[in-house]
Amino acid sequence: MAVQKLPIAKAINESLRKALETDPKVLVMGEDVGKLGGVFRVTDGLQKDFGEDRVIDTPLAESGIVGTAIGLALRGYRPVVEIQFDGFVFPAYDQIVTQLAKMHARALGKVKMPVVIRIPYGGGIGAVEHHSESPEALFAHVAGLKVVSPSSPSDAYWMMQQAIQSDDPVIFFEPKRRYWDKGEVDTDAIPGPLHAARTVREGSDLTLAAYGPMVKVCLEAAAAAQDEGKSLEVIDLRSMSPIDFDAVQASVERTGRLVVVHEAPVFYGSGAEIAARITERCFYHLEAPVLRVGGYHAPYPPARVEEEYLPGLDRVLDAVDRSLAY
Amino acid sequence: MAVQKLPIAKAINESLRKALETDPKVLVMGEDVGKLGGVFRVTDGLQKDFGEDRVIDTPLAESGIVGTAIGLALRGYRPVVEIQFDGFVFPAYDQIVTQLAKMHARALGKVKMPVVIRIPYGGGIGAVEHHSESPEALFAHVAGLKVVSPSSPSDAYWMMQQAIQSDDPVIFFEPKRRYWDKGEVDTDAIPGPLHAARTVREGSDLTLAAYGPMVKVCLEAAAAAQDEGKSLEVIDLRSMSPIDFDAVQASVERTGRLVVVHEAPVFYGSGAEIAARITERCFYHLEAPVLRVGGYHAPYPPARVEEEYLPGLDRVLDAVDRSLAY
Amino acid sequence: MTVESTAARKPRSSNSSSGAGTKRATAKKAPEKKTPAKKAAAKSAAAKSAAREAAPHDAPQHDPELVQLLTPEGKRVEHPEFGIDLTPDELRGLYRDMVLTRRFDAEATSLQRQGELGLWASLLGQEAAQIGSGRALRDDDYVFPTYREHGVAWCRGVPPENLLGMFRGVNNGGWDPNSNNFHLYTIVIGSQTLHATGYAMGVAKDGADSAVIAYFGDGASSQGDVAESFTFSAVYNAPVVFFCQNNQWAISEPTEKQTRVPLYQRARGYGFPGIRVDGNDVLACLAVTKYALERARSGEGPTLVEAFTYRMGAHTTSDDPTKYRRDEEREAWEAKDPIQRLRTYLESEKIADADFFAALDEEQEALGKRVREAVRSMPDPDPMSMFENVYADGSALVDEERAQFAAYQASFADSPVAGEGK
Amino acid sequence: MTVESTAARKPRSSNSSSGAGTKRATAKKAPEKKTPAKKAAAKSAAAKSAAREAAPHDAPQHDPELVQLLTPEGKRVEHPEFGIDLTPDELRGLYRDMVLTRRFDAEATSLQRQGELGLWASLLGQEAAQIGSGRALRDDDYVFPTYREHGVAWCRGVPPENLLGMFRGVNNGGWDPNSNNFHLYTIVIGSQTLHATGYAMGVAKDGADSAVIAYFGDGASSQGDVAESFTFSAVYNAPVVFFCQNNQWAISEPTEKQTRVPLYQRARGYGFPGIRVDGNDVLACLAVTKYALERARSGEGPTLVEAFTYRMGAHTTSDDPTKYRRDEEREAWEAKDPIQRLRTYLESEKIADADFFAALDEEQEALGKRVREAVRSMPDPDPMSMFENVYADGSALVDEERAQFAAYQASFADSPVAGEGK
Ligand SMILES: Cc1ncc(C[n+]2csc(CCOP(=O)(O)OP(=O)(O)O)c2C)c(N)n1
Ligand SMILES: Cc1ncc(C[n+]2csc(CCOP(=O)(O)OP(=O)(O)O)c2C)c(N)n1
Ligand SMILES: [Mg+2]
Ligand SMILES: [Mg+2]
Repeated sequence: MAVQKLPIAKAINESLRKALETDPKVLVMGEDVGKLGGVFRVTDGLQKDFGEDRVIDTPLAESGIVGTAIGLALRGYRPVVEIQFDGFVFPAYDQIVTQLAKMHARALGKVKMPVVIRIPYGGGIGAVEHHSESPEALFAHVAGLKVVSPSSPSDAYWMMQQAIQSDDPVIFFEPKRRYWDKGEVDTDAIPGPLHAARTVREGSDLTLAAYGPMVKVCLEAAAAAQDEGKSLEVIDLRSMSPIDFDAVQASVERTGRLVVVHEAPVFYGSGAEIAARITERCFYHLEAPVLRVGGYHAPYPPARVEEEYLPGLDRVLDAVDRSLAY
Repeated sequence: MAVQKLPIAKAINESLRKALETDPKVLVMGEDVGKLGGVFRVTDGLQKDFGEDRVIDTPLAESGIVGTAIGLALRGYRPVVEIQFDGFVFPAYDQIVTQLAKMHARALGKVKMPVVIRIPYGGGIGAVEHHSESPEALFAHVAGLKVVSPSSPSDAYWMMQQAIQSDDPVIFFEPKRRYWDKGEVDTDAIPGPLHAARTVREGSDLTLAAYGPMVKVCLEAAAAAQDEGKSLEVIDLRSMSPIDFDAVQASVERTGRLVVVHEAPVFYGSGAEIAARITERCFYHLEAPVLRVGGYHAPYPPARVEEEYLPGLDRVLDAVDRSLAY
Repeated sequence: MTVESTAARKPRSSNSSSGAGTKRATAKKAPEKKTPAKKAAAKSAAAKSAAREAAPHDAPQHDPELVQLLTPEGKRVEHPEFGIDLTPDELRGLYRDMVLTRRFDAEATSLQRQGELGLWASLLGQEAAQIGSGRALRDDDYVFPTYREHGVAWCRGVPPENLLGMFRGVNNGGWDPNSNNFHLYTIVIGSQTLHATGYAMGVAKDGADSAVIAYFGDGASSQGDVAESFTFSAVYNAPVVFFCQNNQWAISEPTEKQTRVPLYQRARGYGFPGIRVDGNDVLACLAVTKYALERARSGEGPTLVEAFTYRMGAHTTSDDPTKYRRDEEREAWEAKDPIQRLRTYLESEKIADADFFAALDEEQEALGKRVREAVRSMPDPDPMSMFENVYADGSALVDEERAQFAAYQASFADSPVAGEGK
Repeated sequence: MTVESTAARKPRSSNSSSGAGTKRATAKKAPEKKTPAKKAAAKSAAAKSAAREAAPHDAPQHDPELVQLLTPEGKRVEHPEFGIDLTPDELRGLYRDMVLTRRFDAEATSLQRQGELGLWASLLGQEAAQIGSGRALRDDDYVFPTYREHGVAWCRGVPPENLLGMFRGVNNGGWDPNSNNFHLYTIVIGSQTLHATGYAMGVAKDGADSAVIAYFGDGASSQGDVAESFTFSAVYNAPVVFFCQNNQWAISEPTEKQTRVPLYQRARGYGFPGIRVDGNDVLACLAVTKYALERARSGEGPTLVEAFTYRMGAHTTSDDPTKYRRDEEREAWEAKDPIQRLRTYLESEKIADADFFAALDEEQEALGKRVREAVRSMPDPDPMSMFENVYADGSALVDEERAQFAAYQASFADSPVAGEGK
């Protein structure tokens, strides 16, 4: 009844709709979010139903979008901001890092910053420059921000609900190449905590940890590995800040091996933090060093080579083999 | 003769002067770099001697400063840009990340981006908000940028020379609380490579790796530890991107233990990358997990608690003890 | 829909639940609200008289003058301030440029449909703005384009096929900017205006009398970077022309979402002139741009040119304009087509004959063919090229990753499956 | 040095090695260059006539009018557009506000010298701009200050000692913004203008008739964020007043490094009015700000007010203005002191008598004492407070680090040395 089969984009759309319906303080704002419904149609139909005062086409200026969202939050609104593509968040970076992230602490808790920043991110869609990046580490390093990414329609729906309900700023990374992947969404469910990881496949030989678009790749890798007799556990981290280290630790204590997979460059990426912290927590459990599979230290390449840049099944399995070889 | 005893600020000043003298294409630009000589006097006297066309007071707009520096570089100039304080680099972040870092690759090598961005960084000077931060990880994660930090007057002089000579953009983090620390500078020396780490103290029980302002803390910790009979090796990384992993690996292969120290928050900080990579390289050599000492996941605190936030002697020694306890 | 239509201005009262206008103005010009709002304003002595510095928005709205030298009907008209005197050859040249640019653009659009390009940003409708301004340039001038300046690229002599590389996905910029003094396409909106300003500061430092031109759109006018480029160029008196193609739309947003007064007026508050030109009139665009470039050359600093034009097509091939704009608007602009009006003029003045048009048709076909062939034969990049040009001076990190990648690739040498799963 | 002096404009010739002016204009107004530059400009037909939209910079430079109601000599004058009618009580109140604000400021400066504060940013000289605008506000209006609006804070009823916390280093903002509708000090230049705009958008959405005021400096006018706040506020017709205190300096940079035309003119190009007011005239600042606030309330959208004033002291206690400006400049401005001129007026008009001034002197002393004592008794924060308020909803990561820190602190419990080395 309340269970529908939806693609991720539509699940987010439904979640925004629900929030707009439930709380008159919720606003949706960004470039082209109105009539067009966003370049990915994630906000499709919302302006029509909630009006231009609640679903707001903004001037083309990301710092202005986030800066005014902060002001709106100070006035009691709960803006959900869309950044059109990952590569276009940087003009807003100053407002996000120096203002949005720090305002609550600066005010000694007297003001809250319930702002969600939605960013379609990641590659694999054959796009031009700036449309395929994974800048999550650049936000996760900054205290005061929470950083999450769903990998399924159900999480897309519920994590968006929770992000909007959160009194903290949440950077909500949407795996754009999975926008059209379908899955069941139970809009009556009782969701788990926003920042908890989830074991999406159980296994005993090695743990794969990923989030967003890479969860699917890891599940495929685990399926392929099974054919070769290897039992891989797959953890969907869901949150890059904070990270549910307890869940990863518990898994690694059983498997003894961890491979972290993300699209972002490995160098200074989230895999580094996970490797460092899990190695500290599981020093005597690890049979192999934590290995990382991710992007290279190079600008995201042109579309016709992106498949070589992005972690895929083979590169994950290669890392699995290297880990198991220890 | 060519050896002078100089504080770090003056060593950078001399290095800029040398560059302005030697290469007519070198420019110095930023807020208050002219008559005032910068808020730390690092550019003192340069405008007087080289004129307003080469030492340029800019409008108060960091994106504009970096953006026009990119244009000047395209025209064949070699701008050395000053950002007044660490916390004020973010308005320029978009230009740095999406333009400066990627221009050379975007042009398939046809254009070069010899731009140095000087950023006085770090805490410990009792300053107000935004004046004490260590955002190096936010630049090191970005391909196309090089990120360095000197810890001594000699390095300050020579690394600045090399940064200006580099055809790549270099983010040059200046340890502001060490600006007045004196040391010998040999302006006739032949410097080593810009991105090589340097062992600043030899030891056998454990390796401390640091850069910029934390090198001094580590040296003091090593001296204190010696009294307790512990022999610590101290490596000054000097470069946060790339990182001289070979040097760290060689040391850790001997000592079996590594503690990384930086002021920046530990979470997603440079220590994570070093821990991850060194654990991978030295898996069988490590007697203990790589430990990290750094800032907390919190906004840089008000000055009257900053000493508790900043890694100091005691916190380093605490980590050393914990490592040795494995 | 024109930029002059005012943004909605509802007077607010404390009891009303409706907020200040975020409503997009309708196509018709909203009548100026003359009655003072209920609340106090009118009562205060100060408010009784209009502020001297009141915005044009508040002042009686006389239509901002559009510099025009050739009417939509193809009639040559004079403008009191901007004149131009062109030879028949030059006039035919401008026509040829526009026609070939449009043909190239159409070819690219169809190559995208055929899957040869991943995306295409068409300049359809903006040929006059681009060819007029592009032909105003000297060789030693320098151009900073957005991603849509295919016509300007044409004027600079950039081989058209080179523009397609990034849209095909084989590179992120397929030409040497210094070969034609035409910088790479810039996708991050507004960034290039600062590069242009910096470059112009360098030109001035060199004592050269070249000029720089920065292209940007109506949407881009909202970016802080564009404002900062106005500030820097004014303060340093940099020889730069800001050429804004106001094509009425930033993807789905009409210009009212970026400004409530005509964009050319923006410049004045930064201390330099702004001129609005009929962006579908190639002669006017040429004349006005030449004027602005001469100002730059002679040390008078920046100028903003707003070319009032129209994006006839979709934003890009990924866009669906039926979601947000009416056909009638496009149709109204078709009557102002930049190519047709010049053709009418050339024909009525007998500057070009049937042979000329026939030869041009052939040239079009040849260009289309050349572009098609060039695109189809563009090889995919070598994967190893990912690691090239990250740094000019090299990097140990890149070397390490390149070596790992090479080893990984080599590990598939004997395996039948060499690709990556998805 | 005034903002009207033009930025240097050297005509460039291709042989000259000197670039376009980056030279700071001298204090004297440079004569306008009337002779055309050697190069082609003058030859082009277009250049023969001045562009209609030429900048005021190029137009004959008539002194932009400064709204003034009280001359530096303390004479009350009328302004054709802005009038004000105040009771003796109100006039004495403004005087008192300015005097006490200055006293508080002086106290803070000396507390910094005594090591009680790490830094202080003095408002000396800007009292009229701040008190005039601050007293124009209603309780339900909302203020977004920079870091120097101590006078405005005073008008809002923020206890002055609360302003000192961040300068002492015990917090990063020591008051609840919503208690007095006075937002926290913002150090990153220009950011708050966007917050103000967003807040004002919210006010409009709520249908309230409150207004919002954003303070910023002449230096800040160059930041992209400020330009974006102009764009957003104009497009959404937000009820916000942009109050720019042009105190002639951004640390060591004179206003010519930010603009070559008067700053109030900036607004027009965004579609709303800009007004320049004598920033040392508290009556004029009050009248003009009231006018701008009423515009906001009644749905007419944003206004830019440029208060032309002077930073009498150093930028902050860390600054040494002798490095970059001459004493004479300061002395010239002393003659325009905002407090003295109102005192002259009050005395000459017999609005205040010796008793009033004597009582105020006592009040000053009491305020000084209260501030000194409050500061000296401000405790250092508990180190554990670092971990508070990072998140409203808490965070496992912060909890983990807090626990580690607590354990680490506890490990010193029996050790004699509890601090950190440096
Ligand atoms: C910083 C940034 N934000 C968003 C985008 C996405 N985007 C690409 S084009 C465009 C609209 C640009 O409109 P305009 O400046 O009028 O130029 P036009 O496309 O009409 O030529 C947007 C929002 C971008 N490229 N860069
Ligand atoms: C983004 C940013 N860049 C640089 C600084 C350093 N800084 C602090 S105050 C200041 C000058 C501000 O001048 P103005 O806006 O005129 O204000 P005033 O200090 O004169 O009141 C500068 C450059 C900063 N705080 N923020
Ligand atoms: Mg447009
Ligand atoms: Mg100032």
